[in-house]
Amino acid sequence: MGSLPLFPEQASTIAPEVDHLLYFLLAVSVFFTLLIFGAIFYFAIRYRRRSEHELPPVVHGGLALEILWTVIPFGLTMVMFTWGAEVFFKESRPPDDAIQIYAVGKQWMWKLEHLEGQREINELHIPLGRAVRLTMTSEDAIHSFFVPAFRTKQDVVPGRYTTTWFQPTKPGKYHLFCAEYCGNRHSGMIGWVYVMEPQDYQTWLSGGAPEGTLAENGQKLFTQLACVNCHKADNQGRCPTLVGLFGNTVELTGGGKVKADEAYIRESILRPQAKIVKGYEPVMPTFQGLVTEDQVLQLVEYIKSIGPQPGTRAAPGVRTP
Amino acid sequence: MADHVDTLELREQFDTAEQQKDASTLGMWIFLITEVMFFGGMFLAYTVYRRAYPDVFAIASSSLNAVIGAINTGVLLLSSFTMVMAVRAAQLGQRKTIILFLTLTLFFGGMFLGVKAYEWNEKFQEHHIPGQAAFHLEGVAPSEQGHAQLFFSLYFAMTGLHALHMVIGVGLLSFLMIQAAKGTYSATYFTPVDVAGLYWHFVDVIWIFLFPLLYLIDRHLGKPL
Amino acid sequence: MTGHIDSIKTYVGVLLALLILTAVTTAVAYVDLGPFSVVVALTIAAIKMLLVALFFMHLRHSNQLTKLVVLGGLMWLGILLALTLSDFATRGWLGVPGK
Amino acid sequence: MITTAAPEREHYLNASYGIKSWLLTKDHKRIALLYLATITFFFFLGGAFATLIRIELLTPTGGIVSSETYNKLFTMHGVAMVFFFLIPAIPATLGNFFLPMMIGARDLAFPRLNLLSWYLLVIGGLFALFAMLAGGVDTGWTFYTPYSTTYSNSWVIATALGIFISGFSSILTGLNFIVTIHRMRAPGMTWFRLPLFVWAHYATSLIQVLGTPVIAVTILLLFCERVFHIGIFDPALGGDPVLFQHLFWFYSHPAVYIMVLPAMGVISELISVYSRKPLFGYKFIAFSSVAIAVLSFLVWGHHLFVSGQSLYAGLVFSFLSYFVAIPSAIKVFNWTATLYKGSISYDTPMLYAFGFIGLFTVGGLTGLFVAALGIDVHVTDTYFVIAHFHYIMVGGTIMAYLGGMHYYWPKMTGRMYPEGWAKLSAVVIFLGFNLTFFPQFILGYLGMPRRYHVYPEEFQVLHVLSTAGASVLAVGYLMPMIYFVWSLRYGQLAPANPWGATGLEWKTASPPPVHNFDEPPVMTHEAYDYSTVIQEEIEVG
Repeated sequence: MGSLPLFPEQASTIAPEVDHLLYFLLAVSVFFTLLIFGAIFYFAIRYRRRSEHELPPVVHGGLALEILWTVIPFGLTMVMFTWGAEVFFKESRPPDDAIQIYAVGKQWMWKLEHLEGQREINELHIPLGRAVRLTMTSEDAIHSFFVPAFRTKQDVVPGRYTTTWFQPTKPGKYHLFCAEYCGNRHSGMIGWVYVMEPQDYQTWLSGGAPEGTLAENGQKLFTQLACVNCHKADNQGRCPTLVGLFGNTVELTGGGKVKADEAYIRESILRPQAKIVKGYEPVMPTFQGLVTEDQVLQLVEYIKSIGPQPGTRAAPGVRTP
Repeated sequence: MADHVDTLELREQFDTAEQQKDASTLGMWIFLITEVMFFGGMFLAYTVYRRAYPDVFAIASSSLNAVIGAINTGVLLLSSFTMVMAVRAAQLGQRKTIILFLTLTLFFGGMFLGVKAYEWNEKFQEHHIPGQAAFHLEGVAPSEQGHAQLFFSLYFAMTGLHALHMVIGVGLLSFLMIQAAKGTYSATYFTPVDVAGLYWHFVDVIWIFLFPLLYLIDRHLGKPL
Repeated sequence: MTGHIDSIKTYVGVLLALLILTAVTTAVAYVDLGPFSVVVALTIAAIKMLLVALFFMHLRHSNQLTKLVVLGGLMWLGILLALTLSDFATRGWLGVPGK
Repeated sequence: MITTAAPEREHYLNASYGIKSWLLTKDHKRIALLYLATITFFFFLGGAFATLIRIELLTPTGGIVSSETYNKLFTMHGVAMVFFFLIPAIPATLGNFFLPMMIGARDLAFPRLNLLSWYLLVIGGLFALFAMLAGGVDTGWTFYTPYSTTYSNSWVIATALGIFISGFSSILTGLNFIVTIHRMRAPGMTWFRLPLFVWAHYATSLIQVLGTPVIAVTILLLFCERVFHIGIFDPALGGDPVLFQHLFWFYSHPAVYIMVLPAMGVISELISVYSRKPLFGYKFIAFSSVAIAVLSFLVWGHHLFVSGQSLYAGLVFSFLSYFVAIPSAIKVFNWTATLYKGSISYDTPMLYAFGFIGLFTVGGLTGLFVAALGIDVHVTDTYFVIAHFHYIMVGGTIMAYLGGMHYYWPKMTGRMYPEGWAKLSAVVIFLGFNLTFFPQFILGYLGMPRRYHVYPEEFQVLHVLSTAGASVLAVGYLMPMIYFVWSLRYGQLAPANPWGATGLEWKTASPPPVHNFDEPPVMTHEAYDYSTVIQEEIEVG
């Protein structure tokens, strides 16, 4: 079963402020809950029906009481509103000296790109004590960048940039969740935010992870671009499977055949409407402008690697989708 | 228990014909308010996107033929006039006049739908149908074609739903014609005609707003008529 | 409601007014009024709506409840438009993308 | 069919027999029973989905169903419960049955429209059911674009059409109620002599009529975007997915008041009858219902605080959201004040009323948490919000619905339910409910996101508690099904006024005749004047 935490860690400058507001609201709520529960139990027992034809005195109401329990709750709610708004202003405006990092939400991964060139997937390394500002967008559905320990959450909307910021106050490893339902592996779109001592962060920054092989990058791109969504290995998706495709001839709607060589694959990525495989709908979106040329090469390389190989398994290190 | 007679003039759940008439009229007005909110959702989308992409909306709006639109609006106003004359005839119990004006209303309604069909066909020729790969609006950059599609999505959604309401109206009026011919309506019982009239005038009011908002955006920019 | 029957003259007058206003709104659209063109177009449309509602839909002779229902409906449409635009109109005021 | 042992007195159940007498009935009482059957089916369908969800969440890795199936489970749980149970629940059953009787009318203003409303709900339900059986829909009951229009390849269209059609059932019922209350009150039945049940349904009908059409057009636009690719909300064309959320929540927040206002109406009746006292501040409770109906349309933006809505709109909506909390607080205080110096009996409906007030208070107060901008950023889309709205929907509406069903069962069927079993199931439901949903507040603040079927290990203990609670709750809900059906055959015969209530509906036989009253009723006394009832009881002896 493991541990049973009952309260989240406070790991950012805004966390204590949110929690103080929470304590205030908890206090008000506990007070009124006890008041109502207490009144009900007391009245229910004190004024229980004693005889079948008992007729209690008629009380129609009292204006004073009505005004009392309108003004007091209204006053309390206004305090809650102003305090909540103040915290919200702080949560919305990143300081000017914050570290700029870009985040791209994609079906089912977080891509984080540091200005220094580091690219991370589902992981974010940041230094202690420095404000970090994330400018985010989505490449497909709506996601939401949520770090409970920092008390911050911000939806990531396709076609627009949204911003969130936080200043970590405790080194450590904190959960990163996607908080807006985005499809099949929404609950898999999670990761970690590593808050490191400033000097460790510098060494990490200069280290930089080496790029993988073309096929590996292609395979990663293949999943990243959600090609796996439709081009399923078992041919169940809405599009033709690409396993064993490379080098064979393909029948097109409206007759005509074409050899599945690099040119065909490249054209199908950038202008999918040009040639449609027989029996399939032209549903594939164009990736024109979405993928750079070298990325297309990575994809081609990957599709080659899952093409028909004389007797050998798929290239080592490459999982079939 | 006095068993309650259940006739057209006085349904069993009502006590007086006046009560029944008030109930039907109130019921139709409340239904018209639900229709206001129904079209309201699309007016909201129109407002948001026109604010966001005013220029593209102006060019797209100029691609519509404003004169035909104006004439069509006139036709619909005429049908409203004949409808109210039919209601007036029903109030006076003049059976022949009801049928005359209902026929005229149906005629103008049909004319409006005919012109609408013509306009849509014209849009089809000019490849202004949103969602089609062949969509293209002249005078708009390729990257803006999407915004133009937004205009035409709204154009077809709003005029399409308006036309659907017209078709329902035509159905209603035809039913009234048959009933009127059978002499169902008299000076004491004409609620269905009155209520159908309210519906028809409402559909006209929707078009009164649709016409300027869709057809007449910044016409002064001198784009082709 | 049933008691009052309007004269044909009233209806014809209202019809003519509506047709004229349609012509006016079409013509005015070709005049460069800048931001006011929307205001003018909507005002004319509102006048036409009032004409149809008051005369053709007999709102003039209707009881208070019916008038209240009409007013309520238009107010709710106003709520939908105004509060949604409170979002779209104030985007970017904070200078932070997305807020 | 149900026969009473007493000499054969004609009433609405034995007036006619056969399928046609039910499927083509114009009697608001029979239509209410048709609705009762329909929504009970969907309640247990939705409940089944909920049980599977809770079982799946027992373990952090959630091995029982795949993620795709889990996504369909919570979506179908939401759709079945919200659109096919909670929204029709009290208005369509108790409202349909008792509203005409309470105002002394023979039927609703438009009986055939009422039957059409039931058919619309059934047809809509069949569409949704087809979608569930054919493969399910995995967009969440909120259908957010662009996932629902572009990326989901599940039965979105069939479900959306189902909701679109059942929406008109809600609109037409609202319209029917408003016209009935305005035009068909018995002589002497002034507005301030109306039972508060009627006021609550008047307010609910206002929301149904003004809000539902907006979700209808939203679904239509979603349909056009998904099928014809005309993109109103499609970001690729420059559309804005947040506009969909505005249109969706413009209806869906007032919809939560469609679900809870009728429950408040039932509670007003129960509190008054079982403390045998007129309600404290009748006018305040009546006007707070209408105030809730109006203010509920100004607050929907609190669902969009982190969705890309501008900061200043967030301020406006947070401020207005606190306004809508005040009338609910007034109601709770007035109910509690009614108990003061009353003559309180602990029949089952009163237990449900106590449960309602307690749980609705917790639900309402946690609403203040999510309305505060600062806290909502952290808790939105987490289990905190799930707990908040279940406290109001399950703790509130379903408790009141069961309370109302027990209270009106004698009048509807002429049979008394077994008091002992009923009390037991009320307590089981109260305990099971709290064990299910209170841990979710803690889970939510810890950061457990909603709609996750795989979660970090440290959340498991709380999830296990919640699942344990859910199984207790399931038992609690099954018990009434059993003893209600049992009571139809073996239950005690119910007198005309078993609870000593003052409403006109209790001044006619149980079950009532086809035209409700033997002679047209006249309202002669103020609302909730128990002196008149006690007098009769003493005379009858």
